[in-house]
Order: sequence, then structure tokens, then C-alpha cells
Amino acid sequence: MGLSKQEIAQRIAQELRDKWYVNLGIGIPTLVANYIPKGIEVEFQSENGLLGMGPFPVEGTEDADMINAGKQTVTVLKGGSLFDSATSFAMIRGQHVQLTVLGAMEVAQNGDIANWKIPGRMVKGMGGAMDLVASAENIIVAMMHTNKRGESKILKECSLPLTGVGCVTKVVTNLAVLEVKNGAFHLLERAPGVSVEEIQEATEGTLIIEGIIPEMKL
Amino acid sequence: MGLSKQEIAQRIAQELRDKWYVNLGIGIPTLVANYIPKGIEVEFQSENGLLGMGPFPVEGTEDADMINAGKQTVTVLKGGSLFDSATSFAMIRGQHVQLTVLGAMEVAQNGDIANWKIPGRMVKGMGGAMDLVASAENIIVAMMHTNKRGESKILKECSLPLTGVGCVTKVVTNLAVLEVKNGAFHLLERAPGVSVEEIQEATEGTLIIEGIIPEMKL
Amino acid sequence: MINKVVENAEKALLGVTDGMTFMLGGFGLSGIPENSISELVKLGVKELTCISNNAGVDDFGLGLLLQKRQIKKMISSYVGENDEFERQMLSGELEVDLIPQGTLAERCRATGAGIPAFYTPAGYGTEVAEGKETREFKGKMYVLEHAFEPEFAFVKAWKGDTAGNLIFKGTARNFNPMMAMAGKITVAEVEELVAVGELDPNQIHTPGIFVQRIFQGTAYEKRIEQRTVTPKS
Amino acid sequence: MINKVVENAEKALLGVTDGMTFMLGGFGLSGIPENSISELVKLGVKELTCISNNAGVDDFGLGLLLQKRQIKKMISSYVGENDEFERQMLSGELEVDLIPQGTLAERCRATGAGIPAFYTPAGYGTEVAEGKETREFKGKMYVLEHAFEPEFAFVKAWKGDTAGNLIFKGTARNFNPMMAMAGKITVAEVEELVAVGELDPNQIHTPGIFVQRIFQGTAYEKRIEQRTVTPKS
Repeated sequence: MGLSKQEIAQRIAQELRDKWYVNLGIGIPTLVANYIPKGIEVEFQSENGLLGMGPFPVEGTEDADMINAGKQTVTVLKGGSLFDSATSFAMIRGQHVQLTVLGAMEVAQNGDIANWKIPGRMVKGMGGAMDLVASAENIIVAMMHTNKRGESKILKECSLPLTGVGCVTKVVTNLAVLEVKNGAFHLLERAPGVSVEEIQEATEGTLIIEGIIPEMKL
Repeated sequence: MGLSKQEIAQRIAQELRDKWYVNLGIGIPTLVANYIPKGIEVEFQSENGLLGMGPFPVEGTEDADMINAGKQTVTVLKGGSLFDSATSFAMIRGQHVQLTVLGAMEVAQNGDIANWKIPGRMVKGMGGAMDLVASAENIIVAMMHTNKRGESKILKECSLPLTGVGCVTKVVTNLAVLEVKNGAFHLLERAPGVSVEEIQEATEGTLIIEGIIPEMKL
Repeated sequence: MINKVVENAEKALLGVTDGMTFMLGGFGLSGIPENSISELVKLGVKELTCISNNAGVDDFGLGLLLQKRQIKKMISSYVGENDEFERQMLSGELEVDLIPQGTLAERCRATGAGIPAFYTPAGYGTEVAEGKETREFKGKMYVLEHAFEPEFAFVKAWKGDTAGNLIFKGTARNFNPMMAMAGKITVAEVEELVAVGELDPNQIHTPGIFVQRIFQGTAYEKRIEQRTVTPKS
Repeated sequence: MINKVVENAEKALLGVTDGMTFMLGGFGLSGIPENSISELVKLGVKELTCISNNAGVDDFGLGLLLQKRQIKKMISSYVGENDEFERQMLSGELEVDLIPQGTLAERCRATGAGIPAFYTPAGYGTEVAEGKETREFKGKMYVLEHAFEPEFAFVKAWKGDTAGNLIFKGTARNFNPMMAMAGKITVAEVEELVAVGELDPNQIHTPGIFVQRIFQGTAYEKRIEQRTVTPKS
């Protein structure tokens, strides 16, 4: 029901603004780079030490010394730069990156996010996610509204160990665009064909619905 | 009486060891570079961002973009490197520099040093001296044993505002080589033609004299 | 790529007002933002707090702002070589905060890197540490030092591209890279402004993300403070 | 210039013993010290604490040391992609300390820069901050993080000269420069060892002062973890 992963990325791309530096997490967020709106310039930062990240290399030119934070072979655009990990996180911690887009297992109505650990299961680590969510002013989460069992991931309180506290500003799911403020989820847009009632039902956290909720335009 | 400034530098140069990185302060310490013992390799660090500092440039090749911490035009040797001030003081604070040689107005028997401020007079600032003395394991002070009025600068306690506490390991003056340990100055060597009594008289701090004190060899 | 180019110093300094806190790169007279300083003199903004390792000489560098009494407070590590500075300081017209050079460099970096405070051994047991928190780590004493909050940072580079990437030359690098990181608005003036693609991404000293405005500087004097040479043989 | 060259990995690792703490550069499999890791396997040293952003894959990188059960504890930010790691961790054979990537990078730099501790926002309010000091600066909460104490750091560079100066290539730079700063003994292996004078002093990423031993590496595999390409059109 609702948006595909590609469409979630497409909707998030509408949030990009001219002259923003953007860090895209692994998964759906990475796809956002395919939908940059016309007429704006953004630069993608990869926290392993790359600014001005370009598309995948042409077959045969891939280089083990040129990867992104997802360990995929990538390229650097003209005007890009390479640097060490301390400088990279100086950019992130110092709020030089205007937008972070990342995935989540759970988001809470106070802006908490959980996306790195499921107790009892294998723990792979937080990578750069804790630095990113503790630092960025704009944090958009790309995620499915519910888990495979149909349970809401848009919660009153996170049940999983947190990645960051009170930091998420917006959530784009397969069902809706939600703004996180004043301790609640504010419904901004519906996915095409999805009703407000369906969103309400899939949302465990407090959902504020004000006025007529428009359908997303993709 | 005793050594010239050149000779003080010459004596200090004997303290250099193979493979040491060395920071030389302004004044007498700078002259140490002229007396590197044969058969050893040392590299000079200048805290404004230069490692492998070479001699003054040949007339006509001087460059405003290549100076040392004393603002003198210098050169960089083959194998040298240039870096920013934060990296430079990372080298210093992180104890990657094996020896610091600097001047002083006063040194005390507990290793305190004062060399940056005379209250009531114009204060020029400490520059990098406080970082250097707080960090280096080997700190040799190059100074005159007494001031212009003949008063000792080798003291029980510093009277001037401190640059660093308990940090000086050795003092080379126009009269003597002193080791600073266990709360006292230990007389190691006399300047040629200077007697132990003359050194004792010029020293206000506790002076330990054990056995026969040899004359310096220059 | 995001284009950071502005036409000239005048455009680059848009928004500068009285009472602001600035960082200015350079060590001695090497690597100082000559064009931005000239523009500040021209603008006549006053009551400035200037964070800069040195204070120039009487007729060059920050000395020019001192002559016009535009500076209220200097935060530096070494301020000799400047008679007007001395006069204003001794007369109490000018506030001066002297801090160890390595602490100054690290505080600039911390500002840009989102580190609000760190511990350093420099100055422990001296008047520099008075009123500051101190603490022992593994048997050695340290002082807690904080980040700054500059509104503008003015830096000078050798080469820069339109995306704001900078390369410095020789020891003119000094404080410029950390101050570039630290400015809320960082203005970079360069000796040579080039198109994107002309600088090797692997050899950038300051990535463009840290620079908000860049312009082609003009008429660099690059004065030498202590000309020391080896005679031609 | 001080000559740092040693003949090979065997000479470079002289003094390595059981129970030591190492830093190892690299992000994923990019920029890892392949030769030093092979030598550690050969030496068979055990009970190691390894500080490295990742833990390699089963049959490459730090995975090779894990296979031989040489590692007692891993300090990393992300350790997926490794079945043997998972088995040892879940069985309790392997201690794992997971810390945010930026905190890891900054702790490495702090180690080399003589900064015993600093404040960072990363991990505040999470289990990463449990048992750690927290503190408010200007309305935001931060966690106090400390330097490490590694006996050896193993880094891999693209080019290096006999004085120990290093230049990295592309994103293979990552953690290598800070770890080079941090090692009590830093061992650098390079793809190309050159004479002094062949590297531009203005373009050095790691000044030689941070490197105690350097050697010409051999037989680099430089494995790619996720080969993603654009088809030839």
C-alpha cells in the first residue's frame, strides 16, 4: 500500500534546497540522489571522506580507493574533495551539512530515533548514524510506516535502543509525510490513494490532523 | 663572563640526538641549528606549520609565504612538510617533538619557567611557548645566568608570571650546564674559565655540586 | 557544484556590522586576508572582537583596523611588533585576551568541528588557567578550553575554485584552515580563482563546504616582516 | 632527513607482542594495511585489542585475525559483513565496543594531538553514553570522550617517502591520518616508496614526524566490497 521505495526517495528529494550539503544514509536514502529537482545545486557528502559524490563509475573504471559509506564504488565530481574521517565528522558535528536522510526501525513522537540495534540479535554497530542524528538540524527519516507484521513504527515511544534523542524533524513513509514537532506527528501529506483513516490506523504515536490533508505530488 | 650566545647554542647542540624532532625558540635557541653534531639527523619544527626547516633562502628567493615562527624568511628541505597550526600543535601537544629549546627570563629549581610577561610592562603574549613547555618531555632553556643588574635568574621560585610549571629539564647559561631534578639545580658543567664558586654566587636557587665539575667542551 | 563566488570584497563582506566577532587567518603578515581587512577599514565597522594569532604591524594587517580604532578586543597569542596596539592596550582602550597559540588553533578547530570544549595541558598552573576548570588525566593536569562563536571568518588562500575549495601555499596556511571551518560565514579571498575541476580533489586543504563566499583578491602586497637571507655565493 | 625505512613487514612489526592494543586504518576494505595484517597473522600474536572502524570480511582484512582467534577485543563503529565475527561475538569469545564513527575518528585524533578528552554530542541519551560524563553547553547536551592508548598503529598510504611523509589516495585516506598520529609506534606501508624530494611538501597528508617505520608494501589485493557500476553506454 502506498509509495514504493523509489517514490519515497522521490518525495524526499522535494525537500532538497539550493546550496545544501546532504548526507544520505544506506538504503532508500541513497536513492534520493536520483531525483534532485531541476534548477538547484546540492552536494552529497559521504562520511568516509568524500564531498561531491558522483554516480557509480562506468564499468571497468571502478576503484577500490573510491567508495562511499555503503562501501559501494562511486566517483567524485569535478569540484569535489577528499579528506580524512576526522574532517568528515567535523563537517557533520559542526553542522556544515544541512540535511541528513536516513532509515529507521522506529521513530517516536518526541523525535527520538532507533535504527542501530535489536537486542538479542546480531548488532552490526551504529556507524556514523549517532554523529549524524546528534548534529544535523534537519533530519528526515525514510521508512516504511509499519513492519512486516503490520505493526506501526511511528510510535509514542521507541521500544528499541535509541540512536538519538529528539532529533527527527520529518518522516516520509510509504503512507505519509509527517512533521515531528511539539511532541507529536503532524500529518502533512497522504500517499496517493491512501486515506487519512488508513494513516491514523497505521500510526501508534499521537497524530495531529489539521484541515484537509493533501495528496503528495510526485 | 663565560660563554657567548653562539657558544651557548653550540653547547646545547651537543644535547641533540639522532632522529629527534626539535623545536627551537626565538633568539639563542635558533642558533642551535648551526651546530648540529656530525653523524646525526635531526629535523626542525617551526610551530607556524613547517617541518624540515632549512637555512635562510638565497638572496632574491625569499618568499612571504615561507617563514618560521620568528617571522623570518626560511626554506623547507627536501622531505619537509607544511601543515596548519592545529596539526602543528598536535605534534607538540602529542609529544611527537622530542626536544624544545627556548629562552627564559627566570627558571626555578622545581622546573618552573617564566618567559612571557613582565607585569606593568608591555605584554607581547606567550605565542606557542605555553603549549611547548606543557607538552615536551625534554625542555632545555638557553639563557644568561644573571640579568643586566647582575641578579640571578636561576631561582628558588620564579617571581614573574609562569609560562609553565615543573617542566624544565636542563638549563644552559653563559656560566654552566644545570640539570633540574628533585627540586634543585644540579651543576653538570662549568663554562671554560668559570669557577664553581662563581656559578654558586650567580645562582639563587639550590645548587647541588657533586664531585669534580668538568669544564664544557665546545 | 554549489557556486560560492562573489564579485569582490565589498560583496563578500555584506552583512558585516558593528560589534561582531571575527576570525582572521594569518601568522605574522603571512597568509593574512589583505583584501578583507582593507574592506573592513573602508566599511568603518567598529567595536569589533578580532580573533587572530597576531595583530599585524602599525601600517599593515590588523594594524590598519587598530589605527582607526575599530577593534574593541583582540584575542591572540602574540601581539608584539605594533606600537599603536601597545598604546591602546596600556591606555585601556583595547581589551586583550592572550591565549596559548596551540590552544587558539585548537579552539578554532573545535568551533568548526562541533566540539564545545576540550582539555589541553597548555597554561596549566599559569594565569592563563585562572578561573578555568582544571582536571587530572593519567597523572597530568589539564585545562578545559571552549569553542568560539565568530560571526565571520576571513581567510586567504593561494588557489581556490568556484565551489569554495582552497589550497594554501607554504606557511601561509597556518590558522586559515581551522578558521575557515569555524566561521558562521566564511569569506575566502584567493590569489587565483579557478574553475571547478582544476584542483585535484585529493589535494584540497579546505573543502568547499566550509566556505560560504569566495572572491578573486587583488593587489596583494604580501609584506615580509623579517627578511633573512643567505648571501649569493 | 630522518630515515624511517625498514626492509619489510617483518622488520616493521618488530616488538609486537600478545595482549597489545593496535589501531588499524581503513574503511570497509579500502585503505587497510594489508601487509601488516598478513604479518600479524604470520606472527600469531594473540589477545589483541584492535581499534578499527570495521572488522573486515571473513577471508580478508581483520577477518583473517578473527579466523585465527587472535583478537580479544574489537573497538569499532560498524562490524557487519563478517560471519566469524558474529559467531565469536554471540558466543562471548570476542569483546566488542561499538562507538559512533565520528567519536572514533575524533578519539584517534585526540590521542595523537595530546588532547586527553573532549565533548561530543554523538550518543547522548543512548546506551553509548551510559556511565559516561555528560554536560550541557549552550543548551545542548554532550558526552565526554577520551583518547586511546595504542601501542602500534598500522596505516596504509598510496605514496610515502623515506622520511615517513604520506599521501593517501581517494577515500582510502579515511582513518589512516589520525591513526598515524596516534600510534606510539606508527607503521606505514605504502604502495610506492619514493626518495625525499619527490613529494611536494605542500601536499603531504601525514607529515613524517608521525611515522616511526615505513616500508614498501607488496602484492596489494585492494578488494572491492560492493562493486557498483554504471553500464557502458
